[in-house]
Amino acid sequence: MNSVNDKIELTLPFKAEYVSVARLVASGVCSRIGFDIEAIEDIKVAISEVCSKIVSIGSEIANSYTIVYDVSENALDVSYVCDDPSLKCIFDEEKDGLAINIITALMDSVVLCDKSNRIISMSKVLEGNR
Amino acid sequence: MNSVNDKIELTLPFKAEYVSVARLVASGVCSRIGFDIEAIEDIKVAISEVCSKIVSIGSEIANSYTIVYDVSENALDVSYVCDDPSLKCIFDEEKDGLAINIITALMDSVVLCDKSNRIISMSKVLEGNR
Amino acid sequence: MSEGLKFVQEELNDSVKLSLFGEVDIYTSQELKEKLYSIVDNNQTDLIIDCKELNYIDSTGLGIFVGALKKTKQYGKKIVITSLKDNIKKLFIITGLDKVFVIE
Amino acid sequence: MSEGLKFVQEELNDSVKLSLFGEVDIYTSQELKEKLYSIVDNNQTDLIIDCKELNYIDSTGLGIFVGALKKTKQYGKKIVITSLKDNIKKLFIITGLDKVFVIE
Ligand SMILES: Nc1ncnc2c1ncn2[C@@H]1O[C@H](COP(=O)(O)OP(=O)(O)O)[C@@H](O)[C@H]1O
Ligand SMILES: Nc1ncnc2c1ncn2[C@@H]1O[C@H](COP(=O)(O)OP(=O)(O)O)[C@@H](O)[C@H]1O
Repeated sequence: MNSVNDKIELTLPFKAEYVSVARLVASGVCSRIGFDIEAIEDIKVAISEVCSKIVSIGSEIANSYTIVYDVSENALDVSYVCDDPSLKCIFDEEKDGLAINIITALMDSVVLCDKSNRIISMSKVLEGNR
Repeated sequence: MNSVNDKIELTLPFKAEYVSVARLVASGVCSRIGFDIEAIEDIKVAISEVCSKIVSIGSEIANSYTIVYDVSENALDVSYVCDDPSLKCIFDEEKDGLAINIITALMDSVVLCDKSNRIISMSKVLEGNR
Repeated sequence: MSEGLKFVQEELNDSVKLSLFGEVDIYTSQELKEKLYSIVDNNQTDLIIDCKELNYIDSTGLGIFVGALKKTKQYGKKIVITSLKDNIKKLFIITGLDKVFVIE
Repeated sequence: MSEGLKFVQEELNDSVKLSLFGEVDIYTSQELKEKLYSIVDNNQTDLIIDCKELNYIDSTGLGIFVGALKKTKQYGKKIVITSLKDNIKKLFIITGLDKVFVIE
């Protein structure tokens, strides 16, 4: 993880209709960091893929999940946290081939099965700072 | 407050550059509720006015403040919470005339000095449900 | 603002053209699935999906395109995808789906 | 996406026209203030603020317009605000500032 300057958190219900809100926050945060439009589109897709997966599974014990956008000078780290430990390691190589392909291609680093309390974490660095 | 179906929370640092993120979330949430474009613009302005005021004051003890968007079938309730109690009752009739005017005109109900743990709360009801 | 998804459907000589407007994500994907599958089953012609005004799609939507393609092939027909924006064409390339669909 | 704020400045016969593009909020307001105040002080002419491409403004921005107006009046000149979008014109009406500026 890069040295973090600002932390933005978005907490959403497990509902498909709010996944687009995670994309909107991504747009706003990324344009502040200085990502170009192409990189912003990539980040939006990656964030959305993870939200879709989380929402499609849902939770019996938690009402919401949280997306943490950690902003540093030249990078965005995104991680997902939830009180429900059953949401760890939710991506399945077999069933989620398309999504895993897309996320790993679009982001610079991806941890789909994080050992910490994060469900998933991933990051993208500004072009020219990689 | 209206009976709440969904709760979306956005936590932001005390920085002017992220106030636009609060507006983006407002857009996304409000379009889901079914507000028309004019109402969405109004809500964005009101939310932004409060964020600007909070950011302009800042906090010595807290790193962030949280905007809670409570979605019910035909209304949006927005409230602001922060660990710093000095952020209560921050609007000044004298100095913030323009902002207070705007917020109270655009929203259906506004509590600028909330007695609960909320800093400020306000709501807007869908046209036709008022 | 969240855009949702809208469709415009045109019956051409030997094919049906479906234009997509807005965003395909997990929220709007069910509508897309129903729309595509009903066109394929009812018409049994080639299907042209015009993506000029498609601003966003993710794996949920791509998976539905693949499902529709399988159905189309049962009838010996094909799916042609036109006017993809660069950010979306990129997803077809990443997933190898640019070789599965006819992309124009 | 966050749009930020951009300016285009034109020197006309007896006035300066400043076109605003994007959003005026607490983040971009300092730029607006510096721009407006420097135009007013350097030119001492009427100022036309074109808001055709201004998508958003709040009290921070309106307060700056008022500050610029006070400066302009010191030089015996006026500010004309043109092409306001409906949602923004509404804010001028709410605050009574529609009677303070010349709005066209
Ligand atoms: N490159 C490919 N070529 C052909 N079919 C593919 C390709 N990638 C995925 N598919 C098919 O697309 C469908 C959906 O993909 P899948 O990996 O299950 O993603 P998801 O479950 O996230 O929608 C599956 O039927 C899969 O076989
Ligand atoms: N209707 C009005 N007509 C003229 N000036 C106004 C009006 N409303 C506010 N102002 C002036 O605009 C400036 C900024 O307004 P203010 O109420 O201080 O808002 P804020 O502090 O939130 O920017 C002040 O100088 C105030 O006197």
